[in-house]
Amino acid sequence: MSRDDRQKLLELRDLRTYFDVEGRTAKAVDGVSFDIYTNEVFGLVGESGSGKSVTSLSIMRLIPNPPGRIESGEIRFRGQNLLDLSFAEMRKIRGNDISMIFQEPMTALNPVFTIGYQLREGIRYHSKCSKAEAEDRATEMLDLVGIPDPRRRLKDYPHQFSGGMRQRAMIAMALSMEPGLLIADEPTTALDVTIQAQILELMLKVREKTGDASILLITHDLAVVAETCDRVAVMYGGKIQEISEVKALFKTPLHPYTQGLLSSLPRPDKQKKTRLDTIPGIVPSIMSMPPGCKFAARCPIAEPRCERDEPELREITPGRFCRCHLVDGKGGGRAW
Amino acid sequence: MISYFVRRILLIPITFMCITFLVYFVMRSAPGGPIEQARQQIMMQDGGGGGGAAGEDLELPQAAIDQLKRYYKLDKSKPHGYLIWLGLAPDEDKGDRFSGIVQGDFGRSYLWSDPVIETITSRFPISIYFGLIGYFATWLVCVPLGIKKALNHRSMFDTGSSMAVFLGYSIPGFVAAMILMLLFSTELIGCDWFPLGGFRSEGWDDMWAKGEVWWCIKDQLHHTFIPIIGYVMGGFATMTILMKNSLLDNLGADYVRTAFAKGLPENRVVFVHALRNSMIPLCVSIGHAIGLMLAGSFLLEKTCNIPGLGLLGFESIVGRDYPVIMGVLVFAVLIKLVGNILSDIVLAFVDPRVRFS
Amino acid sequence: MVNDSADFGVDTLLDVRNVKIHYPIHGGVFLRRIGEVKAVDGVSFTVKPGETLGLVGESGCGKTTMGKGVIRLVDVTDGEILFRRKNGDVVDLVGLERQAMRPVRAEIQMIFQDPYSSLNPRWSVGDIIAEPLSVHSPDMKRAERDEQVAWLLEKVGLTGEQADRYPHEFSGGQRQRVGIARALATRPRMVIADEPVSALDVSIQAQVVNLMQDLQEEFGLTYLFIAHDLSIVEHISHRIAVMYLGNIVEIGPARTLYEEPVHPYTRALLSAVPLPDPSLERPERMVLKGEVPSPLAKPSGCPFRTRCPLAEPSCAEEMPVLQAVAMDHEVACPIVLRKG
Amino acid sequence: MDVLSFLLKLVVVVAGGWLMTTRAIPWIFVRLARLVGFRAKITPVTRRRVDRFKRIKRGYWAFRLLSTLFVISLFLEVIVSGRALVVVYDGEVAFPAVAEWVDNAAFFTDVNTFNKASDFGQIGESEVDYRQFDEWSEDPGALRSEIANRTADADADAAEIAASAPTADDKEWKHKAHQRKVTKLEKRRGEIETLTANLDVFENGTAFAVMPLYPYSPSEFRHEFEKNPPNKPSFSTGLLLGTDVSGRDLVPLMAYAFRISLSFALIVAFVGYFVGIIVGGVQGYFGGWTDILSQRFVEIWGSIPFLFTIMIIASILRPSFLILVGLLILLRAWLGITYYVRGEFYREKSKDYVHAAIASGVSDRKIILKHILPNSIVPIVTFAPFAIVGYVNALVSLDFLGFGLPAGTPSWGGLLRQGLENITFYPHLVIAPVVALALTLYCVVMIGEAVREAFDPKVFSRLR
Repeated sequence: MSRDDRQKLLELRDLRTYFDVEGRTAKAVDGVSFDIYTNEVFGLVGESGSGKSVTSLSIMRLIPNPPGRIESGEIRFRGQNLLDLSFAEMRKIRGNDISMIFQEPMTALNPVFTIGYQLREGIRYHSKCSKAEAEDRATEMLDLVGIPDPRRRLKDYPHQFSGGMRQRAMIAMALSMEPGLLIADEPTTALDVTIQAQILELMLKVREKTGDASILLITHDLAVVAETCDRVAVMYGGKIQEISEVKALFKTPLHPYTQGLLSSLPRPDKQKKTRLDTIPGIVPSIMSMPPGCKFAARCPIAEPRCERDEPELREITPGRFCRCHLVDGKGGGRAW
Repeated sequence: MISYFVRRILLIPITFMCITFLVYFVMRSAPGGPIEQARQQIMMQDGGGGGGAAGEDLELPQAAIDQLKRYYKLDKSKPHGYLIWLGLAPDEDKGDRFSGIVQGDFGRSYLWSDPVIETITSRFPISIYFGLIGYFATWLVCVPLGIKKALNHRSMFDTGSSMAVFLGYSIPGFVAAMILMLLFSTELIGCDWFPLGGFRSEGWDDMWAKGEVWWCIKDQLHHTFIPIIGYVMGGFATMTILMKNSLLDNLGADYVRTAFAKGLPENRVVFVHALRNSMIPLCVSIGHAIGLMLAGSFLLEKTCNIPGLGLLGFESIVGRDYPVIMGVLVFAVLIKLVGNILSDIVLAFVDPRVRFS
Repeated sequence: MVNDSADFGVDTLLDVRNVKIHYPIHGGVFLRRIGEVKAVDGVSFTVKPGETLGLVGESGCGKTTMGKGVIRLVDVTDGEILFRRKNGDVVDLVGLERQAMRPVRAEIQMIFQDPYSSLNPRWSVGDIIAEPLSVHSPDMKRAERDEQVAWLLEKVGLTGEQADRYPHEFSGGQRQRVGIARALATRPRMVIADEPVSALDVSIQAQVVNLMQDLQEEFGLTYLFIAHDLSIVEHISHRIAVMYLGNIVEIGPARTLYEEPVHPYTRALLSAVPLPDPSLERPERMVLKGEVPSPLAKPSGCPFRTRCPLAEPSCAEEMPVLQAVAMDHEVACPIVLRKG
Repeated sequence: MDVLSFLLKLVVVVAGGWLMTTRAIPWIFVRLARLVGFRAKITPVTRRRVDRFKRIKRGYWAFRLLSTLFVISLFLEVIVSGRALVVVYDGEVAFPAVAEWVDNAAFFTDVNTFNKASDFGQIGESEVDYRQFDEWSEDPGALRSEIANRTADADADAAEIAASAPTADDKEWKHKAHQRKVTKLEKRRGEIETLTANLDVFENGTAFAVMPLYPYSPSEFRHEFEKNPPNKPSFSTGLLLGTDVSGRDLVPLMAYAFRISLSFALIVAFVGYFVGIIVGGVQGYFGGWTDILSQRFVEIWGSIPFLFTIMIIASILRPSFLILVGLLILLRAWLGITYYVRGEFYREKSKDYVHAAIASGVSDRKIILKHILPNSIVPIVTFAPFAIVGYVNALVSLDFLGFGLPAGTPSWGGLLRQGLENITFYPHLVIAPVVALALTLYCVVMIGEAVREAFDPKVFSRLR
């Protein structure tokens, strides 16, 4: 299926989300644009402070205000700009058309209500069904996410669940209304590898069963992206640096940052290197971003103009975008 | 969890004995005990207070002193006397029966010669009346105010009401009652609306007997108003700020974001999810409030001349009425200990996470 | 000094023998001891000078507790931890009194996971690095100490001028460098690195790993490298021990363990690790059922049997012991060994 | 002249207090801390908090105001007192107010503050009437008219005595009585002569006195008014706040009560925190059975109804200032903070920087003092102002009930007690202490709130 046959589910256009911190403005998300098609898993990778989580919260319009605000941009979901909606209309979208799961399964559930209550609550709010129907649906969802004895476990409180089970409950909650888009914000970061494998597998499996939601997977782990995503966007310094099909990205990363990131990962499957390749320097502070390319200071191939002028996000080859002055698409990408 | 509560309840008698023994010990060791008291009374009667130095032992016959000593168990060692008082050692005067606190025998008051237990139980409901109304009135004021302050954090309303709350914090309850009495019970500003202290008017019981129910209720409320404001003032600043901060903390919690992400409306998120959590520390305050109720009552009952347990305690100390002092102490300690456990029970009830261990 | 140092190999730096670390649990009306958490339950391994032993496992498997037990940050319930000091003496760290432990502490140091909480926020970086020096060489002159601090800072890739700054002025990776400098201040022989890079960004992880390798070469350090990230452990370690619920289930050379894992848990763990290469054809993923049981209610016999695809009734009967399958490679699973 | 000198004194007092508070005392504290072995160096974290505190204007100015007032109040003996700062009389020099200050400050020694009246141009063996001395030295005319009055009185008495002089046939007792009168008159004549002789000294300027800002002591009774005390406040009599039931001026009473209340609360809070931090720190750091047992003890101790117990003990002991401080510390002040410190020590102890210190072989004492304490003590600071409010109120309550400081000690609670008894007719006895108490505590609460805000700024981020 070529990508033009597919419908755009979510289109981000030049999204800017700023935070006012002690009289200064932190441009956490600074002009982010990308599209998510129906029925795809889209990865958004970046290091801490790159703005990936803020991007996802902006889509849900869950930016805490103050200090944060969505400055400008468009978030088109099925053609409708979410930023134009009233709060009441937005609420109909949240949990129903777009739902979200969070990083910390320990704190993301309300400790004083039962799992069942929290599951039913969303179901009843959106579908206006009876309590018994909601209960049945909740049981069904818990069963689907692989929690044994779901009807009894509905009566449990979150603290009686382990971390992995809580994340399962969160997934059940998020998918109970068969949303078009599931945003998963670092869903496995707090979990162990074996549990991470379970949860990732579950997410993909359950969305197929509930109605083929697209998934926006936010993570810092390139390996997770490689295993689960169809397409990926790499963020750095509040901006998208590269968008690509996953396979292409891992085969020939274009942006120097992506290249550096990939080569700095230890690869047990490859011949052992004595030393890892590194990206020198430190991640720039969100409070004081350089004017030019955000990566220029750490970039091995930076030229003087990189520090001065911000490069545009250009389509290098069809479907591949890169924000770099020095990538021309004719083999500019260095295969590693 | 059950073993936790069993442990707590087992600790009550231990705590109780430690405290009462401490006070018993202090009072037995102190000068000016009952013998001195009786001696002075006799001197007052005999010499009309004329030049009788307290040091002269001649005025009280040795036999009488011995009798008094025997009566007050001063001839026993302190631990022995304490055990008799507690009812864990036989009392010779009562035919070697065990008769003490454990059996509900608190002795007789020096001042009124009534059984202490009767005096206390007749006064206790009055303290409870003010304490409970005061506590619930505090809730009625603090919870809505705290919520509104939290939702309008750093607004004009928040800052302005904070000023008032802090003023309330810096004035103790009995002082506030005194100010109110000055303003509304005297002719100072021409608003002589409320009575100057007292629990009820003089003829209340007669009117009640006559069936003047409305008059009685009105009179009672009339007398209740100023002390209750005093009670509320005593705790409302702490509680309002606790409510506000607790709600603010919870509104920033992750689960609130989850609730919004489910598409719930703001009211539901704030008033169901966040509020339910932020009530936990307030509910736990109930035990402390019960303890404070009594501490506050010493001052407020003195100020407003309400014949409750606090005033009884005060009068008994002034009159060196040891059986009553000990009786009030027993009550105060028990109330406090029960209050602590009550707090734990409430906490276990409102917070499903709590598993005492 | 220990008497039985005879069987302490000449080429061994650290010999952990059947170490148990249990935490009592009190309960009931009178707070009696009603049970215990067996965080580490009979662990043995040796570390040679200059090598890196990786210790991997999921959270709650006892790997951090084991590391802290070696450096006596937690009390060891039972077992021996033999350590060869610089002067050649062999000491049992478990039996040492506080005072006697003190000089040994200069020779074993630790790097911590969280670069934020591992540096005292109220101390300048210079003071933080100088503290171990002031404990172990109290006679050192102020100027000399400052010189040492500056030298250490440069060794870990910072500058001497940064000694006056406070931790919050540094990024996570830089703080971790400070932590490493502090650990190196007393010139230890052995460094216990407790998840030193897992809190860092990907692009910073590689820097710190390289730094640690460089320092190992320069100072002849021996690492006990604790981590949950298998690929990093594999990269830095010479040998790897896999822990599950307080026991070592497999120990062997890094490469062997990665390429030919024997124990079913090791295999499951490895297959759960996502690889940063979508084009790679990977064998059937072995997703483990369920979760790690609570160490409070450890299963009888083999702790892994509740999730093990190969479990047999006999597994419940006794705790499997480590058995050699090859040179330097031991596995605690009789089923696998029997099946070959 | 009068107003001018008053203003001058006021400026000196305020400026002196300000300098002491903002410059001298911080300097001394830092020196002392360094002497004891603390770095007393402000870390950037603290710096940020202090800056944030300074930005909260209400709290910051309340702090400046209250600290300055308190520092000034430490020198009340030379500011509000019936004794002169300096008296010079014909070569005699004395500093009675200063001596009194030294006497009170150095309570362990006895400094002589007594100056005999006859040594300073006045009559009698009692203490100098400094206000009168000051009046005379400023305006010898006052002395002259005093002499004139006395002479006139004496003359009138002389005439009367002469008129009623007994004759020879009067009884002996009459003679004796007459003789007594004559002797008395002679003595008075002698006094007048002395005064007249002293007139010189006052006139040629070798006698002068500097009186404190407000020249009345809290222990003096102002009986110069016709009405029986209490006197209501009025401008015409110069009694700005009136007098209490025994006739003591309320202005010095308020001022001294301010000092007593605040120092009481500060000492209780400081010592209480000290003890509480030690107990809580030991519990939290060492844990185990030490912790369990001492926690039970703390729990039992905390169940003592402390107000009632202090009342009982006070009714027997009649406590002094120090005993009351001790009782409050013992029964209450150290308790609350132990829970907090214990928790804080538990939390800090499990942080890796402490583990790193242990792993480096740092001693327990150093870990507690140099690592954990500085990191856990800072939040404690935020409780201190509220604790101080509590202890001021505790003292007021005890004084109000009559179980506080010894009778006669200037105290707000004692005045409130008088006020309650006279609420209908003498409202000033309620209003004055209430206003003083409320203003003081309001400042403390403002400080507390600003400190809390500076250390732990709460944010409300709205989601919708």
